[in-house]
Amino acid sequence: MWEYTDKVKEHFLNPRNVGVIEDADGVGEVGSLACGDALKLTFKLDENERIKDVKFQTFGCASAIASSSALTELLKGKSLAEAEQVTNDDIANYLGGLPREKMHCSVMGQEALEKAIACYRGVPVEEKEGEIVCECFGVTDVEIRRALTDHH
Amino acid sequence: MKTIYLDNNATTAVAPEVVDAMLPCLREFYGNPSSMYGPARQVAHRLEEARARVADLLGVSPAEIIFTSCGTESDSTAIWAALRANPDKRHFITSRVEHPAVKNLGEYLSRNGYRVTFMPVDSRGRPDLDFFYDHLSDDTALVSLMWANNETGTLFPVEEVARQVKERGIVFHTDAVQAVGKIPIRMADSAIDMLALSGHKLHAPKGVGALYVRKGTKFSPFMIGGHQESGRRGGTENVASVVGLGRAAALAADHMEAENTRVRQLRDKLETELLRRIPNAMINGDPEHRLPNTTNISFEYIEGESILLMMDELGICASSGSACTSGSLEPSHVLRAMGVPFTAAHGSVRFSLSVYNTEAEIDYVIEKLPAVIARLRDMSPFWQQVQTG
Amino acid sequence: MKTIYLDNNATTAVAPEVVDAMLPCLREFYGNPSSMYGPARQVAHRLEEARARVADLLGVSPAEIIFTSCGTESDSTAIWAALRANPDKRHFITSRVEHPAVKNLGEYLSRNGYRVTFMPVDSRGRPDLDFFYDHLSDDTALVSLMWANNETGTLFPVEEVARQVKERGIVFHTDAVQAVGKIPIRMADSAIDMLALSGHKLHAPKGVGALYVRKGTKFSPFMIGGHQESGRRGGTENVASVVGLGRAAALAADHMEAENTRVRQLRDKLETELLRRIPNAMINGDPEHRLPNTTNISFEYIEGESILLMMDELGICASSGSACTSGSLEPSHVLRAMGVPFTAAHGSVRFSLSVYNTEAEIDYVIEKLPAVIARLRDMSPFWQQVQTG
Ligand SMILES: Cc1ncc(COP(=O)(O)O)c(C=O)c1O
Ligand SMILES: Cc1ncc(COP(=O)(O)O)c(C=O)c1O
Ligand code: FES
Ligand code: FES
Repeated sequence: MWEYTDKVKEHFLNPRNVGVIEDADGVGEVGSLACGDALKLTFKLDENERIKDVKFQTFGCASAIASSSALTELLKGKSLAEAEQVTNDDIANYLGGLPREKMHCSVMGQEALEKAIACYRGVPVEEKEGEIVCECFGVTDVEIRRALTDHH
Repeated sequence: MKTIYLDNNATTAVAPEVVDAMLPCLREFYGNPSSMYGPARQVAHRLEEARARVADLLGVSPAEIIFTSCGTESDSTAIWAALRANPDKRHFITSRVEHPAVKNLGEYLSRNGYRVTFMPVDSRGRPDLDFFYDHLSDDTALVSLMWANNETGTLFPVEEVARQVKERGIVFHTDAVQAVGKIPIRMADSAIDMLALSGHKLHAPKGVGALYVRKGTKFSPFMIGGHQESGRRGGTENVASVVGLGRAAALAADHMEAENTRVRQLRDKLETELLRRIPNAMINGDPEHRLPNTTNISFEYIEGESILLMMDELGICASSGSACTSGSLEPSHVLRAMGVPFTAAHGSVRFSLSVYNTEAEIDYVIEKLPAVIARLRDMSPFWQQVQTG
Repeated sequence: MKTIYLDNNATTAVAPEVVDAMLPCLREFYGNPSSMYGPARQVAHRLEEARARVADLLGVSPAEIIFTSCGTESDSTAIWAALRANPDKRHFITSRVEHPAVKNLGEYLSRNGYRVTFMPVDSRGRPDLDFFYDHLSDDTALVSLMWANNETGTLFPVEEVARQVKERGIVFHTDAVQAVGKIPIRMADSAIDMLALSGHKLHAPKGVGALYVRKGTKFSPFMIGGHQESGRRGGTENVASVVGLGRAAALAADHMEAENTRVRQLRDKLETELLRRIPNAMINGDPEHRLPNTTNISFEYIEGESILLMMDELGICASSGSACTSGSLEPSHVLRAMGVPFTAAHGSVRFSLSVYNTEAEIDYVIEKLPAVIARLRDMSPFWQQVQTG
């Protein structure tokens, strides 16, 4: 059993910056539907390369949602260089701490941010086709994409 | 805010009558039931009265009931008793969807000199009986199959299987922790040798259970110690809780009809209405052979812990097979054994009712839950993909 | 008739403060401590508070406390944990005067592939430490010695022995069921690896116990099941009783001084006066190293059950090591191990006091008992023989 801080609860119940920026400068996606946690982060920069707007979508537990919300709040107004310094510990601290078992949910935020910045800079992020991404269900990333597109 | 408690497969509220029955044993009747003197003899008396009531609920004789500290201990006791009493046989069969009390002990045994077979189930959680019968052998000491699954409520045909198993001289144990008190059980003309139950699933307190051991079954104690429970379970008896369990057993008999009519109707209403109002939702388990109080519903593309916590804000208590809610960070082994797709397994929610639930409570859940699901789906990267996809 | 309860080593009255602490957990706080939602989190909170209080009584950290269902389970857990964690070693040493929780498990192990040594004691119940150290070997996985004997109150020098044992890399467990709450125990700088206690010996209810496991001790669970107690003990926690044990632990700390001054004085008065007024009576056990609340007195040439039942008529509760009072029809293995002559063993009576006893009660026993003994001796053929010599 884990205890959440009031701040975690508040960000979970009233998450800031939910959604997708359509013409985003950077997009980062991590996690998978198979494993039960995933995060999509999009941001828009102003003329000084500062983060003007940032939005997230999260599939996951209360910590994952609160961490995503916290991350977007931390990022607003930061330059890319400053944003790069944001770690999962910063996210956890912003929320007044996370249960030990839930720290990985904040790591997801940091990883999505790295990917989004790499995306903006045009650095290719390697993605192996058919990689096993989920031990419990033995699912590959290809199958996950198929699960989503074939559904309807 | 009023609490709407729909997590009765996790634990139940102690019935007020049960608390009342326990109190004297926590106050004046504190003696050790093994002692000689007058005040302690009254304690022993209450203990035996409780044993008779539990025996009545199962339709067995009081001497066939051993009190234990929980369902887990009852299961361990049964399994070790059968294995120790049949030291030449080294094979144990159980299923892939057992509670950890049996599953984890099975895994321990498979690492420690036993051959253990875990029977698979189909997508509705129904047992693969052909596989099961094929795997019985002369080396099989024991079969342990749960009567009712705690996560989905699916019922195994244990009475029928027990008859087949008994013909081959193999001991049959059933973990009936979720079945006792919810469906009528008459052990007298059954072929089941041992049956485990736990008090806190039927409105007795936590920390007391019982094991039925059919007369004549070879037995070797698990809790080795003093001569309590006719030498079958050492340790000073948990008198107050045992007396509570006795009272709860009598209440369960009284409530059996309501459980299978009114509670079943409430469960059906909850299930039907939620499925009608919420898209991409599906039932996990066997809708036909199922406990009357349980429904396990998957809400695709969202995650169970978030659903539980948003329901908590509304005062609604339920549970989930999601990885994120478990200490182990793995999704429910039951849903995985059933092959529930990952899109659904993570967003599973179990609602389990009791006779204390009202129709107004169920209506409240039906009214509030669709918005919770919609809100979480709005945040989910996958839902949008599916919608636009 | 008022009951004078002098059988506190058998079980104790639940303290009213303990009942008060338990009641909310039998009523509104019924949730499962493993659950996610708000009401259940309060239950988990109370559980952890209780753990901290038990840890405080022993001077250890809460993470080192595992809750169990009784002293017997704590002993079984410790012994199996050490044996399973050291599978290459097949030797276990204990003593001849252990409680059945350890003694009978030792006998079971000696029939099932282990070499088991039972250390003898002298006529006062003192350990034969030379024998003990001589029998330690590279094959010894575990030593289990009781801290205080339940029948005589004799204390073993477990802290000193544990230091010697630890030097050889052997696990040391102590059954401290009778010691905890009666004598001060500080585990922090001790060499003891595991320690068993039972709630109902210190004014908590029956059916709850705890095991201290020193941080870093290799452990393998006895009660295999769910992930409760950090994966060290499966089974839904007995919340109300655990909370009661927490309260009782705090009370025990408060009463520790009274136990070792006022209770000790009452016990000494009872013992001195009975020995002064009744001929052919003698103390069993080590008068020097002994629990403050216990005296075990043999009244030669008469039989314990008769004494107990005559005392019962006077409202006095005590117990006996006589064969006739035990289920097994054998006199106390403790007195036999001490070589207490049979003329004395059969007429042994154990008086065990608590802080709830008053001087008036003790005076009443001192006044009434001599006539009881005289009356039974008048009926005894042996007494007459001895008298006429
Ligand atoms: C020394 C000792 N060890 C173990 C036990 C067993 O405790 P429980 O009855 O709680 O299992 C007792 C009491 O009966 C005891 O006196
Ligand atoms: C099917 C089943 N078996 C065993 C148990 C274990 O019962 P207890 O928690 O009383 O040990 C439970 C409940 O948790 C259960 O649902
Ligand atoms: S759910 Fe994907 S690894 Fe467990
Ligand atoms: S997203 Fe699964 S634990 Fe947080």
